[in-house]
Amino acid sequence: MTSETVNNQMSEDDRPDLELRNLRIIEALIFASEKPVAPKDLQPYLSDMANIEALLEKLAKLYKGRGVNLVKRADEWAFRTADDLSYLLRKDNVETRPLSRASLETLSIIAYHQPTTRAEIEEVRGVSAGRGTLDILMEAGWIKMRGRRRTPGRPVTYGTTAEFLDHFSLESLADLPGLEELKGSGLLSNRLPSNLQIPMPFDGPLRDDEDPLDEFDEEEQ
Amino acid sequence: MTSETVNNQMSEDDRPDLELRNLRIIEALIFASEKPVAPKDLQPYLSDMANIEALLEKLAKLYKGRGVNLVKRADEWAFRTADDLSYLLRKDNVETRPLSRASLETLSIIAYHQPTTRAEIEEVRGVSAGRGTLDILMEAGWIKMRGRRRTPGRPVTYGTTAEFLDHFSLESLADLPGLEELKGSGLLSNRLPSNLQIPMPFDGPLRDDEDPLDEFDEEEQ
Amino acid sequence: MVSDNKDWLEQEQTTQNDSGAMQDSSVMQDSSVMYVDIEGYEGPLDLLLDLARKQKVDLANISILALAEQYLEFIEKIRKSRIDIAADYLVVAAWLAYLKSRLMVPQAPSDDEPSGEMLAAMLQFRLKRLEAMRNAGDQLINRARLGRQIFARGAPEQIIITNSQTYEANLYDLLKAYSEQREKNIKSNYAPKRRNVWALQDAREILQRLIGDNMDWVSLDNYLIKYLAKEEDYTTIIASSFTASLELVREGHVELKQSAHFKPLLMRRAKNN
Repeated sequence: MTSETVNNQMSEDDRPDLELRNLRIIEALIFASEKPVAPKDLQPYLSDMANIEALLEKLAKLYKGRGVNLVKRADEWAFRTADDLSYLLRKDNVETRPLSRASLETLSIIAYHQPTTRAEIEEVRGVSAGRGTLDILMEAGWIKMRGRRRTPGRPVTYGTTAEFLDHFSLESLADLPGLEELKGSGLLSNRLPSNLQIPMPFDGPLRDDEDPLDEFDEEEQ
Repeated sequence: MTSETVNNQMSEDDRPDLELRNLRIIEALIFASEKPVAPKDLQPYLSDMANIEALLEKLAKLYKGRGVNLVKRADEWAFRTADDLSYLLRKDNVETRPLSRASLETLSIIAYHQPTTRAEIEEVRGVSAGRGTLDILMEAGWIKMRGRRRTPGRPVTYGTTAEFLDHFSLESLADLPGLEELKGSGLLSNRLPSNLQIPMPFDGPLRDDEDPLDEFDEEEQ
Repeated sequence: MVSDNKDWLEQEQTTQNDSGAMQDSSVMQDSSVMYVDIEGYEGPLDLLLDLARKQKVDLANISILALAEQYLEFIEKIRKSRIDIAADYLVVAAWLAYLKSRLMVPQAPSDDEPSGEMLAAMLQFRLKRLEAMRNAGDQLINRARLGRQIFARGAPEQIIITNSQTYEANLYDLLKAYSEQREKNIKSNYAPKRRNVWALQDAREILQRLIGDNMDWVSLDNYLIKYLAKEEDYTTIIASSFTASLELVREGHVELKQSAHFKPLLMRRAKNN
């Protein structure tokens, strides 16, 4: 990239400023790299006479005893947490996965339309909900079964949980932006029919048209 | 998990071994993370009497002049490659979607005038905000809805995020380029300069004339 | 004071024609039509700023009167060539025509309306502010940015310092997912009709922009009609802007007054707003 045009009559060792510069560059490149870095990949960035191996050893020494070490793995170099601190990383080794599109859509409908039934969710989404989406949302702790709607079939009603509010930093459901806000932020287009409404979500106690869940519901799910 | 069972009769300052240990832990935790880390997230790993801010400052000093620096972004800390090496590390092929002029203009208005409303942004630009300016900026994670202004209509107020600071290498809003000059020229005001107080961009907690995002949504729907 | 704006327009005409010719030769066939890429502007203020820059003086020293005339002439030419112009541009034309009249007619002592100088200063301020914000944006985007010149740890090690959430989603994604679904459903059975009517919302926004920061009485209806209306639209414009202004009064945004029946309707921004 940028080539060093230093007239390198002297050995590197006699040029502490150059050495420092090389060390800094190596440090930055290895830090920013997604994979361990081979010395030859560092070459183009360094001054012509740089002794890469020596520089790497020097840098490794500098990091020795620190919280992070520069380590060599099969001729390639990487920064790693010091062995004796690796417990820090094991502490909470939970994998964080982004919510799937389908789950996100389902969650958003439940959030706005609650208390709502599976059939109602499917009506808004226009596709039938796989069993998996509701399960995932329950597992995440973001939705719960509230009760049963007093209509034929007695479908289960769903609503969001306190963890849901917590995760999305909402103080209450009222914090969900309304129609005008969604339009104002550009999320909804302004060319919507005037009769489009966004329901007022409700997570209070069971409503008149809801019955409590009975004991078999858990298994049924 | 592993709790420090140090009998802390002495002050931390008298325990260089403890301090070193704390420094190493902070180093490891921040180094391992891609995103800035809040001091409160470090707390549980450190000894009870640790002065986190002082330790962070010390670590930052240690890394000063190196290829990788410990930097402060809003109130969080992260390791980042040194900015004087930026010309060397420059990656031009990461161009995702270049920011449109409208979006960039909107972003700078929000950054310098925050907290600000959509109507105020439109007033500065002299044109109504099309779809895809505010929401692109929200999608990028650079701006967020803060609250509602206590004026008729209770418009939503927008402000910048911590990611915004991180992305543009700003420690705080006070580092916005040209801020002092703009302040001096009165151009951050909504009105023609008079003897009015000149507002400064502000991303702290809700102000007196802002309400949290709530209540009104209910009435609206 | 305004003698040179004609030169500028002619000059503009030829250069615009040149660039038009490169893009589309059919435009050239009618060489009397000025080729204007109004799409290239980010709204009327942007156009004004561009015109102001062509005065080649510091924004603090531009002639606002000349600028207003250049703008009006510009809009007039485009309208003659029957190019559709967004309402935003016409609103500003209306305002500038008003400004021009205030600047050219001496102010009577009893006059309640703002002085031309005051309006001109306001416009100048807005141009300066827009330019400042634009420059600030350029400076921002040219900073060393994360992921381009400044880098985070390339291979972060998996630790969860915060809580152990199994799934990640943010509020923005949630709102976006919801909006998209609601909108998708509508599109399937809703085809908006194109009506030649000023929506109340449009009228409202236009009025608000027109009134802007004015703390003094402004009479706008004449200008609105002259610049915004084709003859067949008079009714809807008057109806919508009148209704919208009432709404704005009710919400406390503006005040209205009329000295007698059929006198012009004056409005201004409400004092305590």
